[in-house]
Amino acid sequence: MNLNVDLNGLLLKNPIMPASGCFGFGKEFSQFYNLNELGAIVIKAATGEQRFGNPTPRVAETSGGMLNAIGLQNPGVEGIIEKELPFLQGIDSPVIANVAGSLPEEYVHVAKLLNEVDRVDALELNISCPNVKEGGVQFGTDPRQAADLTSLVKQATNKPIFVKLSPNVSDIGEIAEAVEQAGADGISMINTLTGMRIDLHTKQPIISNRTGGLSGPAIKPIAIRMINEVRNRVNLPIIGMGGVASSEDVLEMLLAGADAVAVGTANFQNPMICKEIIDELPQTLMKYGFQSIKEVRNSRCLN
Amino acid sequence: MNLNVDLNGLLLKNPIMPASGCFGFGKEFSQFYNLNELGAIVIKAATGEQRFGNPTPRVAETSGGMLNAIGLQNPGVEGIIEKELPFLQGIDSPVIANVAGSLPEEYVHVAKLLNEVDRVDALELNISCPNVKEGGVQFGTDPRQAADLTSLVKQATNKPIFVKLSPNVSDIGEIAEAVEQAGADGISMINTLTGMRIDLHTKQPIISNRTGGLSGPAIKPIAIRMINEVRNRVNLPIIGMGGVASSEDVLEMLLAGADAVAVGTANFQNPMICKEIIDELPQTLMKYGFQSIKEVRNSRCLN
Amino acid sequence: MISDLRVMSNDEIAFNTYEMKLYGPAVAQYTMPGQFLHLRIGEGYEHMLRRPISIADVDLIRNVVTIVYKQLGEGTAWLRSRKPEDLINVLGPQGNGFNVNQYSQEHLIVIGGGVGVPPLYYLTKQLAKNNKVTAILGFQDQSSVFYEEAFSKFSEVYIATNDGSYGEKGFVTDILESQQLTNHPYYACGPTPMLKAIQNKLDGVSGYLSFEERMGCGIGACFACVCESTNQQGYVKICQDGPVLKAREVIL
Amino acid sequence: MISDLRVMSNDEIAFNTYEMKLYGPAVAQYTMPGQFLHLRIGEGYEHMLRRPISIADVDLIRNVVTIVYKQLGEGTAWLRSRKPEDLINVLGPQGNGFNVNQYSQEHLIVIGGGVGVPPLYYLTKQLAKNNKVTAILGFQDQSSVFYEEAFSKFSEVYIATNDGSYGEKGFVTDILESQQLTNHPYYACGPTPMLKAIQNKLDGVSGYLSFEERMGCGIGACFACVCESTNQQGYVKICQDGPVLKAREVIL
Ligand SMILES: Cc1cc2nc3c(=O)[nH]c(=O)nc-3n(C[C@H](O)[C@H](O)[C@H](O)COP(=O)(O)OP(=O)(O)OC[C@H]3O[C@@H](n4cnc5c(N)ncnc54)[C@H](O)[C@@H]3O)c2cc1C
Ligand SMILES: Cc1cc2nc3c(=O)[nH]c(=O)nc-3n(C[C@H](O)[C@H](O)[C@H](O)COP(=O)(O)OP(=O)(O)OC[C@H]3O[C@@H](n4cnc5c(N)ncnc54)[C@H](O)[C@@H]3O)c2cc1C
Ligand SMILES: Cc1cc2nc3c(=O)[nH]c(=O)nc-3n(C[C@H](O)[C@H](O)[C@H](O)COP(=O)(O)O)c2cc1C
Ligand SMILES: Cc1cc2nc3c(=O)[nH]c(=O)nc-3n(C[C@H](O)[C@H](O)[C@H](O)COP(=O)(O)O)c2cc1C
Ligand code: FES
Ligand code: FES
Repeated sequence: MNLNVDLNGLLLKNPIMPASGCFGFGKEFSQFYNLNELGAIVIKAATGEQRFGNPTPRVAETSGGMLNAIGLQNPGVEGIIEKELPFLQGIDSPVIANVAGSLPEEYVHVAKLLNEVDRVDALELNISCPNVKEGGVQFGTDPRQAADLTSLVKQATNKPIFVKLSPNVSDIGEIAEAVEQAGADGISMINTLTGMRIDLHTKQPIISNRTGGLSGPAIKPIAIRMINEVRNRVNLPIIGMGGVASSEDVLEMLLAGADAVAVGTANFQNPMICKEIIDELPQTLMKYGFQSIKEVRNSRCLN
Repeated sequence: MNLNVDLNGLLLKNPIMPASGCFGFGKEFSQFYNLNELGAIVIKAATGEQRFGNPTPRVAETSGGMLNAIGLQNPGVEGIIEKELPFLQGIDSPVIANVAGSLPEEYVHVAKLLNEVDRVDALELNISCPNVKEGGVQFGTDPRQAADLTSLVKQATNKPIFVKLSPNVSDIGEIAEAVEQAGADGISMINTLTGMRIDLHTKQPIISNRTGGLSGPAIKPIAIRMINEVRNRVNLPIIGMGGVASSEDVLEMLLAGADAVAVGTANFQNPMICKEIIDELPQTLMKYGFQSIKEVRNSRCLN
Repeated sequence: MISDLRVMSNDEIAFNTYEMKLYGPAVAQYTMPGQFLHLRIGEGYEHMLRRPISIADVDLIRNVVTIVYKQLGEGTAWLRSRKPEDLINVLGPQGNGFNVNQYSQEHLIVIGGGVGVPPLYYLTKQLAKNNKVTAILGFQDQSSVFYEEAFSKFSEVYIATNDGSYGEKGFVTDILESQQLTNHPYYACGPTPMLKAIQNKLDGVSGYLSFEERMGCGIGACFACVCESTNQQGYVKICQDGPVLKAREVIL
Repeated sequence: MISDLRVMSNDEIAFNTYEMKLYGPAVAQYTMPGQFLHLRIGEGYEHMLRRPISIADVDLIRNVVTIVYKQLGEGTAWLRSRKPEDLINVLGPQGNGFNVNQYSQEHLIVIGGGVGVPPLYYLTKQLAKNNKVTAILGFQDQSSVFYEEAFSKFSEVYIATNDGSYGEKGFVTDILESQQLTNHPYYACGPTPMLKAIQNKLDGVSGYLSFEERMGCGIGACFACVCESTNQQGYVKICQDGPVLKAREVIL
């Protein structure tokens, strides 16, 4: 079965990719399968300078999910370009670089540098990281700021921009419409929901940052709902994510309105999951009566 | 161990109560244990007139949780007063009546009628039901509307009012502050998060209302975070809920800042759960070094 | 009542269809056919909702209950993976079952479709003590057929399959017609479209239907399983007022 | 490498402490002491994070790996409930283990605390081939002590318990002092406060420490398990660069 998808000009051989931050820069997972299997590769957030992230513990388990507060640790955009991207040189799947920052200028700086790199095929604008004090999520909760940042970055690059939305908002459709109007080429959703756990022994938050982002199957119904809401209001391609752990979940997300699907937390439970999902997808589509991805699109569950 | 708690004058023999909508009006659960065991009994939402609710299916399972869209089915406030409350006459635990409506006038009407009923000890203002077209959640997402409704209802009754907050907002602390200033006697939180699931066979939402409210252990980290956020901004007593299924969960919620804890979805998995939690609570508190509820309060995990 | 029952056996008896036998003292209460057990699934919190499964048979001497289930989703997959000696937490018996004392010396019809067949077996055993019973059982195809022989000990049995690979080709309603069984009191359990067809075909005849609806609590507290009804309050709860209801009590 | 290993045995060997033996062809790769296995917990999606547990011993002839774990939370409770013949999904061996070829004909010290003791057993067996080894093992109290006899086959063994109910009363560092063992190359594994105390006491002596940190992926991709380091990039990942690191490489 032909699994190709076209995200507003970005062509993928199949709709499956790892979610940013859950796959590093690809190297570690290449010991489990050939990265050419992937529809795309979304790499970890890049900031203007190297960041060391939050103190540990940075992760905690929850029922059907996990909290994380890595705090955007990364070697900085130049470090990524020099040390991490060369490894992906031989891979023919598109690379989507996740862009983060504290100020709009930092986003623009990162986007400009990545614009010069052939190995980067698209940018994902992370306006939704709940784990850093400044930047990140505040751009993602106010439609005006989200739109302004989107058009600023859009001016700084020729590559397609997917804006990654935060689910920690009253009205996600409003943000999606704002970034569509500001020139986004697509939408990624959802980032993590802000959560917290308290260690009963120490009486302190388990995550040293106090709060962390909740991800995993626990949040899938929220992701499905939000993707469907945005699908009903916006025409941009959507990279859907949030709790996907099986080919059935992928189909559910496609029916909700996603055009491609990213897998995050499930990579930790099973490092082979992306490949397994890609292998199973044709069978799963057929099981539910679909002969192609296009037929799934035509069955989308719209209002 | 003395488990008494004082919620701004509402005295409970222990901090545990069932959550509204998950316990009917008490009768069915009285076959499993004596309702006098409970710290309080929160009954199902009352509206001005009888409501028949949404078409079925009204529930669906999710990882670590469930979706529901009952749609406030209830016999109406007068029906509840006549047919349901008499059963609770012999019980000495306080009864908290959940109040819902489409318009502010309906809330006021319900509150006035309940104000005349001795068997009702407090009201829980449901401004957060995501499953009805009008009313409910819209009052819970706008601080101004939440405050206005609170003061209107406050004028209509002498009973203490707990305002039940929606988690489907960008800033729950803002709503909590607004209802505190408007005269609320306490806060209940959280109601369900709006979610969706799609049936792969029918390609339609499983819940006939399309979306439903997500509850259960899956949402506990979000509840803990929001309770902690509100605790840091508001002095009112908080009835915490969202995913509680064990006495450890209760302790975690108390440490986050709740004064009492309601158990919802877990009653479906185990109808004995409230009694089991109450029985285990003293041991669990001692296991983690507490001799009283007061000591737990003093260890709250504040900013 | 909540109790842990111990698995004795768990065998495939037809395509994707399993018969499980469970035992424990609580089974002594399972006297009414048509009631269901609300089974806890898995450990921990992944599955917060129990699954309703009908009582298919009870051995009150050995305290053994039989259930028959089709593996569809995660809950029934978990049931399938249970092994002898495992415990399953059971809430039940729940709901309102079939009234078996209403008739004697009558010719009664039991009509089952797919996994609606199991509760009719315990019913048929009881009805057959004082009545003549004819069982009409509908299945998808030959591989799905089960309990034909078991029923034949207590009743005349007709089988219909959708594709005609076994018994008569067609639906249970076709057999009602072809065998001229449209004037006898009946008891039916199966998918909603089947119940609808029966209600239409046997309009005016006294009958009982057993309904399915997605459930939350299973005990009447959450209003998840409500169906519109012709009764005074306008609705019934399938878990409490049902699953068995008079044929014209529910608006399908 | 990901593989399903089969449980052979799972026995309590000290208070709340269990020894599990697992077998499968993948065990042939488990040659380096100090590496860990990242174990999948439960079925379905309740537990999305694997649990890191050290390799305690390996029988390369029978392809059997031994792990020793303390039951603390839900993950280790699930491990405890595994029965012979059950399968456990294992990612590993992960991380950087102890270098056993650096020394020969030396007097080496292995220092373990609580569940830091297990990886030192496989290490000691290998070190003892060419060296004299002294093992200093610290436990909470008498009921927590395990593997004393096993170690004594390959090394001199000192036991310390916090409450003095067995061996010497006090900490492993007290034994280092009292036995004048502060000048030998060492290998240590245990809770962070113990590692800190050892680093202080044995400052200047060449040593290796094995660290614990909460993990996400366990393979170096998620940056959950990062520790500040004196190395050039300023940090190490415990799952990939560790868990075993040179004593002065990490800032505790
Ligand atoms: C009163 C009653 C008696 C029943 N008796 C039997 C029986 O004897 N044998 C048998 O095989 N099946 C029976 N069913 C149907 C059975 O409950 C479902 O097949 C089963 O719950 C599916 O669970 P699952 O986890 O495998 O499927 P999933 O689709 O994964 O289940 C997800 C959720 O949907 C609910 N659900 C899915 N299908 C149904 C359904 N048809 N009816 C009610 N809830 C459903 C589940 O309970 C669960 O909450 C009965 C249903 C009811 C209401
Ligand atoms: C490299 C390494 C090797 C280890 N070897 C052993 C061993 O051989 N024997 C043994 O008993 N224990 C060992 N541990 C500790 C062991 O991983 C934890 O005790 C275990 O994960 C607790 O899981 P739980 O579900 O029972 O506890 P919970 O507290 O319920 O676990 C919740 C989460 O916290 C994590 N977590 C909790 N405590 C620790 C900890 N101390 N270190 C890392 N993560 C933790 C869990 O992995 C899980 O993700 C090792 C840890 C590391 C990092
Ligand atoms: C450990 C971890 C690190 C993450 N880092 C990033 C990141 O750097 N940038 C980003 O946009 N999202 C990041 N995310 C969010 C994921 O990309 C994804 O949006 C979210 O986890 C929901 O998907 P999931 O439920 O499949 O994990 C991270 C998530 C996790 C669990
Ligand atoms: C089936 C069901 C019905 C509910 N009905 C109501 C209701 O009538 N009024 C209300 O305020 N909350 C209602 N809730 C929300 C619960 O009271 C509670 O806030 C929520 O479920 C989170 O708690 P839990 O995770 O313990 O279930 C309902 C929840 C469920 C699952
Ligand atoms: S399932 Fe709760 S009322 Fe029927
Ligand atoms: S656990 Fe993911 S990098 Fe170490």
